Amino acid sequence: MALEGRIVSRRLPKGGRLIDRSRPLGFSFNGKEMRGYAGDTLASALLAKGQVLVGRSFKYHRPRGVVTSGSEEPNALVGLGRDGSFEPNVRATTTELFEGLEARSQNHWPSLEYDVGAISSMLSRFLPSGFYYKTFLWPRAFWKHVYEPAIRLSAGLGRPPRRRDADHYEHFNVTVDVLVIGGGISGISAASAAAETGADVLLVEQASTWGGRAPIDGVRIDGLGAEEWTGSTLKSLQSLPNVRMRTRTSGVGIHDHGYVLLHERLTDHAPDHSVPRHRLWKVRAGQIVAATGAIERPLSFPGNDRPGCMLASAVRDYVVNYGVAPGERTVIVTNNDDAYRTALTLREAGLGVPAILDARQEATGPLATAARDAGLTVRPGCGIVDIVGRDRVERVQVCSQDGDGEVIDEIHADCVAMSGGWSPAAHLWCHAGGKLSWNDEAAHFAPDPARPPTGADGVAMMQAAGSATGAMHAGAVLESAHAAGVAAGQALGNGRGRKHGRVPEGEDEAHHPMEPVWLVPARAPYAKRAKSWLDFQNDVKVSDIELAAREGYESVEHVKRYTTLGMATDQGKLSNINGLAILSRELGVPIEEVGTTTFRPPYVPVTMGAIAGEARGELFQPVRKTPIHEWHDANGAHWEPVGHWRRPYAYTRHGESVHDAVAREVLATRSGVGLLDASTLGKLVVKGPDAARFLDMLYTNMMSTLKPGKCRYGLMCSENGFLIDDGVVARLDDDTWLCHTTSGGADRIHASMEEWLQTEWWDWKAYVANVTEQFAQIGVAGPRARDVLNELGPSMDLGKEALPFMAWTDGALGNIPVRVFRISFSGELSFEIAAPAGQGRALWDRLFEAGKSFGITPYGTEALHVMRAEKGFIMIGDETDGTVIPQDLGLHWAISKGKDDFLGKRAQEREHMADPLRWRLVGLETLDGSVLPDGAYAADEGVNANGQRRTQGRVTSTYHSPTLGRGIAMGLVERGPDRMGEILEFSVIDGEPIRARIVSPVFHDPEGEKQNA
Amino acid sequence: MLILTCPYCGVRCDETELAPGGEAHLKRFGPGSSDEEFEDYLFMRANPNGVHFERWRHVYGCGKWFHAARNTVTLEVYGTYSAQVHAPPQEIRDAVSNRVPGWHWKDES
Amino acid sequence: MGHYSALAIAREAFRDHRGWQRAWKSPEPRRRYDVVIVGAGGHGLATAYHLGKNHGITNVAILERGWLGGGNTGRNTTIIRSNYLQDASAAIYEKARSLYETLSQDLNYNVMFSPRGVMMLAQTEHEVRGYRRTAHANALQGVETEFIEPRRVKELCPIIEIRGPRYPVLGALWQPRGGTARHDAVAWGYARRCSAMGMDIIQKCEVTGIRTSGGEVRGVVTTRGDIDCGKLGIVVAGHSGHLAEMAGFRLPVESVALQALVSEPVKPCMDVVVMANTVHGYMSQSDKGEMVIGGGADGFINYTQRGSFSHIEETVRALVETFPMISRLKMLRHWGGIVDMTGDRSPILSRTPVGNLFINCGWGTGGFKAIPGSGWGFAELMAKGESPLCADLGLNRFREGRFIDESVAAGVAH
Amino acid sequence: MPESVTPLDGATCSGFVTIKDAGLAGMILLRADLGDTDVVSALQGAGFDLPDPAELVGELGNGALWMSPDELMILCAHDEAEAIVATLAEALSELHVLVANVSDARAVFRLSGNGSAVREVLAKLSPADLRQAALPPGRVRRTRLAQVPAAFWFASDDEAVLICFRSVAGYVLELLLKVATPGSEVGHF
Repeated sequence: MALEGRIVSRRLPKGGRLIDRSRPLGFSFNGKEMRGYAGDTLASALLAKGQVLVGRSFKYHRPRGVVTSGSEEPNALVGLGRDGSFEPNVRATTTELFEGLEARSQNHWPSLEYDVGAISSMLSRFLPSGFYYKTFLWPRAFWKHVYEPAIRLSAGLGRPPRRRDADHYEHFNVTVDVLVIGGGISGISAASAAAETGADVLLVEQASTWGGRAPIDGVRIDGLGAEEWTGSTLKSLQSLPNVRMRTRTSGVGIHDHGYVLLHERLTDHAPDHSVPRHRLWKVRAGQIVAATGAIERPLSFPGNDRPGCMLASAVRDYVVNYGVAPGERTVIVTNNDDAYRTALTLREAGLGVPAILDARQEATGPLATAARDAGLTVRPGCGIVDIVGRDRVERVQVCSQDGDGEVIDEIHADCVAMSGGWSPAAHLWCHAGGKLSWNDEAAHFAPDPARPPTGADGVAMMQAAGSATGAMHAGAVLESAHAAGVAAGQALGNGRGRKHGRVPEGEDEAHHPMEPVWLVPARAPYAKRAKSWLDFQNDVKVSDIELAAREGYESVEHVKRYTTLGMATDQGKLSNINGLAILSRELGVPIEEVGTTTFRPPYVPVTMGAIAGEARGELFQPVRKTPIHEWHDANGAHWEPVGHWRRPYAYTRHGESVHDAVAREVLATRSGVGLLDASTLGKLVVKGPDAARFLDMLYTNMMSTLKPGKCRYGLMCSENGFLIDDGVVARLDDDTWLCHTTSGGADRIHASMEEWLQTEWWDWKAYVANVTEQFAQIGVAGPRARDVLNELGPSMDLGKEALPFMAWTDGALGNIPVRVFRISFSGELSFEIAAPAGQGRALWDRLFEAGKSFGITPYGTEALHVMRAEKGFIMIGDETDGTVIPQDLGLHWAISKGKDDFLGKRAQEREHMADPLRWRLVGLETLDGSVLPDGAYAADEGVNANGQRRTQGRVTSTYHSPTLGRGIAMGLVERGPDRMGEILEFSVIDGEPIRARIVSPVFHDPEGEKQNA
Repeated sequence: MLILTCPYCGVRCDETELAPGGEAHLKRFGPGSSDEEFEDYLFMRANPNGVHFERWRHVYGCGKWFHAARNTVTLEVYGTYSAQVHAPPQEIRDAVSNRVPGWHWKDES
Repeated sequence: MGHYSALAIAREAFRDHRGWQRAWKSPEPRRRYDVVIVGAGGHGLATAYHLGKNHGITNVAILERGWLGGGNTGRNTTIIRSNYLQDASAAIYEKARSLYETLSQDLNYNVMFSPRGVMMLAQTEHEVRGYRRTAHANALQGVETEFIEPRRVKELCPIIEIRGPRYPVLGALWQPRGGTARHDAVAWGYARRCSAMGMDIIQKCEVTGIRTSGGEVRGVVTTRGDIDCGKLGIVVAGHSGHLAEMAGFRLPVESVALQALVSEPVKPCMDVVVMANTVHGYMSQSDKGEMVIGGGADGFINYTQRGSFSHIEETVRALVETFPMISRLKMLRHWGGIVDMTGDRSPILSRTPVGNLFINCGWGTGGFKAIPGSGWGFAELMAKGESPLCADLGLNRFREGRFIDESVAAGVAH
Repeated sequence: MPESVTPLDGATCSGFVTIKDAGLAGMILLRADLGDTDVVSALQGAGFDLPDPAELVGELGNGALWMSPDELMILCAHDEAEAIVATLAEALSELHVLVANVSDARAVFRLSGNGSAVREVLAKLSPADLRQAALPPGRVRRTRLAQVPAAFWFASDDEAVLICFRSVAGYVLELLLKVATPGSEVGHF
């Protein structure tokens, strides 16, 4: 072994099937410069540098080392990158090394080696599971100010990012016949079989390479080495037009009806901000094959959380894949044969294996025999009773498995390879409702083919394949995978009756049965059980599960929540089954009755940015723009979102406040002429022999009696009686009406019209067309409005007689075909002009030009609102809030008495709707001329049964009226219209109440002389 | 994430192309109905653990409302059909009965 | 039952924690109880607790189909606030909030109520007006809230992007004494006290029928035998309709999936709860360091406890926009609960057409925060036949048109 | 008369596909009983064939697009729309129909490049099944594009026509550009 500085290199002189020794890469860990090779993971590169200590645990801040070689890693989480590329809690075991990678360890202060928080480890006897429920109770204020902040600081793992994400993300939707998740030999074999049926197949693998574990485990298929077989099979798959394959793509969530989320990482291995960092695939699969493999379980022995204790398979992976020796002398501790492969691998690499401690009384399978033949010491019936060493394994204390932990031997070692057996990675199977069954022999939960997740048609939408089914031998693995592929293809009606290709024949060594050993040693005393870790990240030990069970937290969900077992970032991938086994033992019920907690998506954590996809910044939500949007933007518009529309709230001139701009716009309009972009108003054409009848149902007032050429203001209520929209309706001809809706209401009201026509009155002959976007609409309002229009359209007679108030006409203005409505929301002489949207901007420009000599002033929504309030016109959303009926607003005149029925009529007959004490619309005038606060309530005498102050009214709209030079308001007041002249007190938060008189809501031009001019 | 086939345009719709619309086959009660009838119509809803008839609108498509027979526990879809009917058609009832032995439409005994 | 304290922990530490007793007993059901509560979630347990504590009724059984606290109590985002607009809502939620303040001490179980403050962002002019109105209403209701300016929002929660670009923060409705609590602990704490008062919590006991005669309830049929009762309270959230059907009446309720998610844990970076209703999402940071995130509900009936991923997507999108720093955090887990939505989205705490049978349901997306107040009011209703807290929340309001509509002030109510 | 302008105002831009304003397009909305032979013959009289459900006959500028069981979109030249509306209204005057010129209500894009690349760009934004077999040229899909409604069809193997509402033209353009970023090709179709 070469020495590099003070660090001993653990890189083996040869080997490492995934690394390229010709391509060294520089990276840093906690500021220390290091080098690894292309093909390394961050974990393998760190291990190669002898960096055993990589982090601290969550609760006790205990030293932590790499345990696994995959996405189930609970310990080796680092902060990666910096600034806009910083990401916390990144698994070193799945992070591909790249030049310049910067990683920092987490959850310690001041440093990884010397962490103050580790004091909690010494106090751990005072901090059993759930300790926080039993203490911190007094003094009460201390929880918020002392205890909680302290707990929060010591909890949490990585640092939160500070900067805006420098990367972007995207989504991709695809429909496929068969989706195969997992690119090991099972997935490849299943994909081949499915492809042979003629199905479209998508095969995905989370790692950057194909083949999974088989090449490491020495599997042979059809006489070839697994690697060779994988290579040639992939090649033939690639040549098929119906197969697509993708690496670095994890299957993260199975949802109902074959909806699957895949998380593809495009640039994590080679950062590049110019292309998307991740791609979230939303797959609609006819059938899903889960070839997700199996996850090795740790063994629960005292001291098993010491850095240097690793899964046996991971130890093997580091040697074979990366040419890295996790230890010089590795003790194997196991309850099954698979770990012997690790011993043999280490031996072959020239590394020390001082002992194989096998908890079984007998170890006579072919692998054990091979180990003995290789000269290794196998010690059946033995386990580990403690690990000596501070921040890493130094010595292993051996005990007899069936004893209470007496030390029978002590072995110098720097690594422990542990194996508690394998659990199928059945998470995806469960996401959408698939059930598991317990297999006693293999001691694991596996997908129950009789209770699969089902799709839209009610039948199985998923097949498990390979080790994910619980099959642990190459032969059985390939057989199940092939069968799953065929079944998936056939379930979709592909390749039925066709002859299917041969099942690849797999060979590996037979196994001696594993033995479900859940605790080492079997009769470990409390002190030892309190040192036997189940969940390495959350610091949950055997004793914690026992305590929970004793205290009555018997349901598996209770145990999980009480102890936090399985709630760490690996979501229990390592700890789940071991914990269940301890619980089952404690409760004295079989493990299958204990059950599992619910597996929830995602299988591996998914970046939030990837979920948000492209919808960020300007693309966060659609912005709807009118044809005149650019003009507003160039002319000082202060924008207001109205639904997805943007409307100018006011146009500010330089140095002018928004408030001043609004006042200027109001006064200019009232005294001269104003210009409003009203294009956002909804425009719905309703036509047909039954259109009149239909509109009479929709509006509270009568639309059937409206004459062609005329307009009428109408109200719409929900079937529940409440006012939902208002607008002007124009009758275009005998059987055609044009209904204007509020800006936010167009789509809603259009949908509602279609709903009634399609689902209730489907025999009525009426068609609706939403022509909102076909037209730009411009309001010209003010005493000089007609003058402006006359400039542009001398041919149009817009005089009082030809076009009286509430009439409309077609014509041309400035050579643009228009429809002119004489309607007014400002109370002024006002025209609304609709033109084809493509000419909307031209019309605006011409009106603006023509109006210049009259001082024409564009005005925004706020001036519009002020002017309508001065006129006492209600505004949907201000005077209404979903609880207000038209009767409350004094709109009786717009509610037809002559109609048998309209939407909302029956509802308005209910007891509470007819209550004379309902709050009704009035005007409010402050005695001192000030502006009432928005939403203020008028208090009444006394309190109600719940001690709340009684109220008798509230402000619905309140403005400073530039026209009147004082505050004006509208409000809803109990019996309001009967109380004209009364003075109410409106309460003000932290201030003196404001006194206001109840008056008519019409403050300006009550006779309507101006709008009728 | 449901898939429902729009019976009008034949498109297998992603759930995000659709808008749900609650219980199907409600009978409207207007003026002249009792308080109880009106309350029932507006608020009382079948909320079964199992077979449910419901309304959907193909809002990001042809814009049409349609009905679906769906299981609220397994999410199995027995079929989709026209919105212009007062009760599920026979073939939909048969499709449900085939999958849910013993089930019958509420008007049948 | 032993008393919980730091001293007790120290004592147990020196005897390997062998002395801890069961938090609640696990008895066999008896033949008859004065009161049977169906549903051992937060609301059912709190009802039982207040029946005992406030009304001296302890001959009570709480029946649970699965495991106690296993429904929405253990699946929500744990937000506690009472800044509601309508009097009836503000009354019961504020009662609940104030009871939460001393709940740990009352129950001798640390429910970790953390009054860190809740803010609801105003991101449109309409929302500004709505929240100002709510602040005015709250002042008269005795609920401490205020409308705060954007600068204050940023001070209280530096990770918010208040400048938009799409929806700049225009202010917020701030309730300084709102916060969060540990949801499971609320159920466990109540269960422990109920058990200590002699009540029977019977888990894995499904009610399969309700026996009535002469228009009055007589008892329930369960998978563990028949149980007679003087009064029956149904407190089963999403499954209310099913139970009501057994008793022969209908409810204005639909059960839909509501989802939530958490990120991987990070060090503290957010000391308040933030709700952004314009963009539909809310977020807080748990004591473990996870960002706890919730959003909208599905629009169709669904009993799977899974929702549609599109809602997760919509929520995350909204929060990445509001809190850009979460873009590089990872979603660790998402899940769903079945919530019962009423016609006006406000709860029902009511007598029913069946004598001595009471129903507490319809909490929709907002039940956790109400648990102590709901228990207080519903216990009073069951014990006395009426309760001011429940007076406006009766079933009859749908017939009379007396709705309690909270959507007035906010797009979503949580 | 001032020229009509499209919301995209002639924009052309390129990522790994080219995104182009298709220019002014005449569109006429027809709501009618499409099974009524009088409707069909009136259409034919005006020079348009009835498309099958979810299909298009003809092309942009001259064709008919199936929108729903009782709705067609007639495609014609922008400046002919009014005349065709008048012709149709006249021919159908005895029937219950609604004819409206909606030529200015929408934005039309042409997406061109390698055919599978065009499909990829759409697949990044729409949940529709974009496999060749599911959406061959001539088939129309009305669907969701990110957060707005849209319709598209393949005019040829290598070119798609995409229609959305006018007000969101800018949003859709930005979206398309974003997902067509060179280097983000998927290589799936």
